[in-house]
Amino acid sequence: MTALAKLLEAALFASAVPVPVEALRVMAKHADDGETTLDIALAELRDHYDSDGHGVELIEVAGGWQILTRPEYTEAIERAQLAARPQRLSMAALETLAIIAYRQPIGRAEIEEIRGVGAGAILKSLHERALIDIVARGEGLGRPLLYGTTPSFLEQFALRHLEELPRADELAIALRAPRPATPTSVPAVTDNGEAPPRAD
Amino acid sequence: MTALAKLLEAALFASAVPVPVEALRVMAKHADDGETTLDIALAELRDHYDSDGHGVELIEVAGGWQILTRPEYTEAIERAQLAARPQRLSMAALETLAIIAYRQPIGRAEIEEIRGVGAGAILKSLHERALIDIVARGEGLGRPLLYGTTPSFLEQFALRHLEELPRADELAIALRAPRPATPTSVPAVTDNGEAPPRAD
Amino acid sequence: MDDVALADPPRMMTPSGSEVFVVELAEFSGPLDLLLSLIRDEQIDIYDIPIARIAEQFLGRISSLKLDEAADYLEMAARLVRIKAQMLLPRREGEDVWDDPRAELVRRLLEYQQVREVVDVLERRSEERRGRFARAYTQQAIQVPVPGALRISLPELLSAVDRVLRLARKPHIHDVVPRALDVDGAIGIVRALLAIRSHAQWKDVLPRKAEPWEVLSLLLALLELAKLGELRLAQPRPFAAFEISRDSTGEAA
Repeated sequence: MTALAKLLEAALFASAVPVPVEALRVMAKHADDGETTLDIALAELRDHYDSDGHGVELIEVAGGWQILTRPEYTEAIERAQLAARPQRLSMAALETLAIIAYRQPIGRAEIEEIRGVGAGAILKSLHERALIDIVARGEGLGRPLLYGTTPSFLEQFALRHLEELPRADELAIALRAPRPATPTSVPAVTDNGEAPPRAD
Repeated sequence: MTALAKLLEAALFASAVPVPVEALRVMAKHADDGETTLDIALAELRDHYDSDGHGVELIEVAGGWQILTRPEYTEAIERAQLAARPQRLSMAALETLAIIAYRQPIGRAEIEEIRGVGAGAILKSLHERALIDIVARGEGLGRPLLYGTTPSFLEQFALRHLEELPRADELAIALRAPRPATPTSVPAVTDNGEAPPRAD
Repeated sequence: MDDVALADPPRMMTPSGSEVFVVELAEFSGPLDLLLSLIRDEQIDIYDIPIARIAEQFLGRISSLKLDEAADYLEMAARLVRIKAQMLLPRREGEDVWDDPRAELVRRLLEYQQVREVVDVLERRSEERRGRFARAYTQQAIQVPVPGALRISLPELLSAVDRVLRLARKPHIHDVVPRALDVDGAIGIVRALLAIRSHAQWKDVLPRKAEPWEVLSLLLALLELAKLGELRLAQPRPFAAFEISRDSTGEAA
């Protein structure tokens, strides 16, 4: 590519918004790339992307010029980004989930008070993973969103219902007792191995 | 270019931050582009940018890959006000970052002890710039916040991973008292749900 | 302290005759930095610092600082003076091992020097990176509902609960034991019911729209009473409703 086309590629790549043609013209003037005019360089860049087989293309929009990902790739990209998300929850996310499981419905402020740090991003992530959902709105100022766990949450931990979670004060024992890694044995209800169905 | 290289280019153009190698791997798997493996396609894309004369290049950084503009265009882009270089960090901030990079997870008190000065404002500022994050809480009085570096730190310092920093025993001044030497990669920020501390 | 982005702001300007020192001080990132620079200027062996001299120079340099800016420097100055005094103590006769009062200072200086070496690396890298731009335009993401595979187990969740509980037990944070479980109350209800009926169903003792804590309270009450031998729990088939029966001594199981 010509020097000007390369410069335009870099500039269009780095700009957060479409670059107005006047700005490009100023650049072209500064670059002073011999015979190559702005129009020639833009055409060169566009043809390069089109004919050489690229994942991006040069587009003229209302505000100017812009390099965009070709639309046929967007879904594959999005899927891959999602699929590649970490398969484990961070310690902070697990703690937040634990608080919600035991205190639901619970608002963000209360969660943050317990953990002592902000919970906004974690709540968003847990929500995206369908482990929690907004189950109600609280009383009081701004009617805060209240979170609760979802059926996916139960599924994830192989719980039939929330009551299968051990009591807080049984935890010390539940945690000490050896158990298989897979959550098949249910800690709280040992008497006959079955927990009561939910009341709802 | 091969179909996979085009997809990768599209994905890298669509992201403002390095695309994790896991996400690229998922793409490669789904694309199922015959013989073309991820490594081959990445090499192809890099070579294409290098040999064909482009304004951008492909860089391996922060556990993933990223397309960046070539340094020779930076001045022109800045002059055209299409993008601005981030401000340099102060010496105090760099020292604090260096300590966190090597000792993470580390609390404020320990940082202050090593530098001999208060660190509160610097930690806040580094956190606002997303260079550090709270990765855990320590034991003991008040459960102090423990800091670690973020993927963005790696990106801003052109590091592929923390191990790229010199090992303690490679530094000219070897400490006589042995201490945890190599910067171990802290799996703390494993999830996008990892919360920044309260700012709001 | 200064903002991260402001590289070495000229913090202190005094009209005294010590401008040279003042300007230099603004360039130091802390007392260790100043100390290290003194040692370097004087070409002193870091393992054998002439404390008296260095302390004097250090004090001279910081004399122009405003107190609020100088707290960290003053702390170091006090430390140096203390070490100086310790150095003057006569060593005891026949003492083989001498604890060099400077040892801790030397360790800190070396450690700090390492930090500075890393800073050099970071600065180089950062300059390299600052010379390039990343993609700034972000396209509107389309929402593809793909629940990412998640690998977490119940024990992990329970460990998190445990951590939260320990966290919550700190006096200044309020208690996180599940919302006011009323096991005693539930025991009372069950006992009252079984006093008039020998058999009952789960749903008989539970309010219609029970909250999770009520369900949990009742469950724990039943388990407690079963343990005490006051009732029996049975389930005709998996997932079926519980049957609760009085287990008094006079009755067969």
